[in-house]
Amino acid sequence: MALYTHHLPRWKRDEVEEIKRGIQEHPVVGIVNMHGIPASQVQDIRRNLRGTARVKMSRNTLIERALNELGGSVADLKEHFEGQSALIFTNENPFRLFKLLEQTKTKMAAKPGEIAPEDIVVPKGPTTFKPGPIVGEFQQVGIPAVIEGGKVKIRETKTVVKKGEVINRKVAGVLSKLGIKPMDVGLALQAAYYRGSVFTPEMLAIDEEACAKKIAFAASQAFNLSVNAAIPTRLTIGAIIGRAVSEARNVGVEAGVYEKDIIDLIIGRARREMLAVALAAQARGFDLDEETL
Amino acid sequence: MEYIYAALLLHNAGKEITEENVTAVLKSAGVEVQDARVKALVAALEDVNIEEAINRAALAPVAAAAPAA
Amino acid sequence: MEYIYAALLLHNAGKEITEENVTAVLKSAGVEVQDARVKALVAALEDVNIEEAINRAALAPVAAAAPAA
Amino acid sequence: MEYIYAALLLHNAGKEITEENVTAVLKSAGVEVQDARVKALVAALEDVNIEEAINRAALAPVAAAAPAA
Amino acid sequence: MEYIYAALLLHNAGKEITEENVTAVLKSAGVEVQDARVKALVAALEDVNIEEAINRAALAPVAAAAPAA
Amino acid sequence: MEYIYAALLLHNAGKEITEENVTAVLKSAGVEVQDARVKALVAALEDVNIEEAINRAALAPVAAAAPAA
Amino acid sequence: MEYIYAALLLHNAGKEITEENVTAVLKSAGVEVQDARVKALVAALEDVNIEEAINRAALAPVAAAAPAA
Repeated sequence: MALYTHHLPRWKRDEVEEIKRGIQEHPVVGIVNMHGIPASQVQDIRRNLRGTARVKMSRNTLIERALNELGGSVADLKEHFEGQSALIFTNENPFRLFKLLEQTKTKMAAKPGEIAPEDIVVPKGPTTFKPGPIVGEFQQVGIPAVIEGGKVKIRETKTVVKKGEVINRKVAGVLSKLGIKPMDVGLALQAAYYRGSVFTPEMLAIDEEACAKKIAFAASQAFNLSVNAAIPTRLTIGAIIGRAVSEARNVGVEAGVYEKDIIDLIIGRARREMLAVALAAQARGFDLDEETL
Repeated sequence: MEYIYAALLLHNAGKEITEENVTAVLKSAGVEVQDARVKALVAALEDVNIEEAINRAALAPVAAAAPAA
Repeated sequence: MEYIYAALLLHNAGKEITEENVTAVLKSAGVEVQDARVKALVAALEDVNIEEAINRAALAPVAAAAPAA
Repeated sequence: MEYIYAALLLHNAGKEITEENVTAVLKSAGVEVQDARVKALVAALEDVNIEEAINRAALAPVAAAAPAA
Repeated sequence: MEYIYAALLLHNAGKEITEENVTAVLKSAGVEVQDARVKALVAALEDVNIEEAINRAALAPVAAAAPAA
Repeated sequence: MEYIYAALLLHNAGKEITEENVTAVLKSAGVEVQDARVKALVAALEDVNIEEAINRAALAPVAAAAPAA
Repeated sequence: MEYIYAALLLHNAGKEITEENVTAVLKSAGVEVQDARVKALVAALEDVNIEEAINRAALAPVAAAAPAA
């Protein structure tokens, strides 16, 4: 190992050391795939992450060497290399890092050979194209087009590529002409290392809606407990009173306690009972007089 | 609906719903009793499970019946 | 519910709901009448517009049914 | 409703709902107790399973109308 | 719910809901009163318009207790 | 509701809901703990089947009233 | 649900839901805290309107809001 190290040119040695330092100095180390991200966008992303996370681009071999030299569980990150990797160092919560990176993604035009990240749909409606070869191009990729008012019009909404399928050259060309940008481009977090564990994107993607639901559920549990156990709080005292009043009314009506506050409920109850029996009797041939109903 | 109330009253009092009993209740309330209706009522209620009908009414409404009028 | 049935029977028959009348109806059905309940009933009904209460009841809907779910 | 609240208080406290107990509770709250109402209450509750009755919905006709709107 | 019933009883009787009054009512029902609960109740009721809460309950379909699933 | 949440947290963590434990949890959240409320909470929960009370829907009158509007 | 309760406790106490605070509350309840879960919770709640989620619960009082996994 030591011998091999000697063979590294000075700048590579420095690079490896810098990577190692970055890893050692940050609790969270992410590995991202930079493949296909235009340089201009990389600049934007770096700017967006400034103060939160540092992107360290390097050759995969050097990153691998740094990980190997450090050893231990952080070296497991190697398994998540994909394409042109870069490391990202942060003091942030790894879940928040994931969210941040998702937020830096932008929509880009599709290049031939790329995989559709979701169904790519071309909506129906007028276009700005004048009649010409474009109509044929549309038809070749299955988009029904007609000429209307001197302009090309797409007759119906079409899904031209399904999620997961390859976007071919012709489709990519048409999409770009239509200004449809189906690709999510940005730093895709392949994995993040934090305190001895490697987290995959599936683990890092949090479902906020599910979380909100749990909050709502917990809140209703607390509400229920407070009311059912009659533990008054500012939020629940009204409901507790309501519960007690309802219980008292129920008992009063059920038992026929003739009190002014509930006499109308009792009348209503008797009336409904009468109606139920009246209808049953009617069904068996007893004529009801009009005033009954 | 005096006739039905009379029947319900008897039912609740644990009495049988006979023509005689219904007539007696109605008379006690000063109702001019029509024998034919009493007969029809008693006959109709013979097969009715009054308890069940009442309980259903207590929980769910009969309101639905209203439009029939 | 016997007492309320008796009251509604009287109401439907166009008779006044007095302690005496309620008692007579209940007795005709063989109910062992408790004076206190009759008094309470008549007192509770004193200021009540029965017709209105009945109509409101007719509108009454399913509210209660909800529980099950 | 004082009388019913008194009864439920006794029930919840695991005490029997007797005229004496109800009267004592009402008096402790400064209510001028009417014996007839106490008697009526106790009589009405005699054969009732309070636990069950508490949970049984008593249709509120007022409310009822609303949802329709 | 004893404590709540005691409070409602006082409210209905037109009495103030103070720690002292609530305690007296509970004691009259033979409840072993826990001061802390009385305090908590009275404190919670301070900011509540009881009349309104009661009326809202009247509007609410009473099904309340519905055993959730 | 802090006190309720503290109790729920302890319950879920499989810990007993004692005054000591509730106080510790509340303090850890920076709540200025009122002993009386802790006492009231613990006392109120003593005989309560928390699992059941949590899952039993308690109709909020507010909510209920809403549709009426 | 301990983590959620801890968050709600902090929210109700008017405290910020930070990793540190959540951890402190959980520890006080004797929970063996998993750092990753705390981090996930805090990150998730950054974009959740807790007040709104709570109000949703208040309006849909049926306990069975169903624990979304």
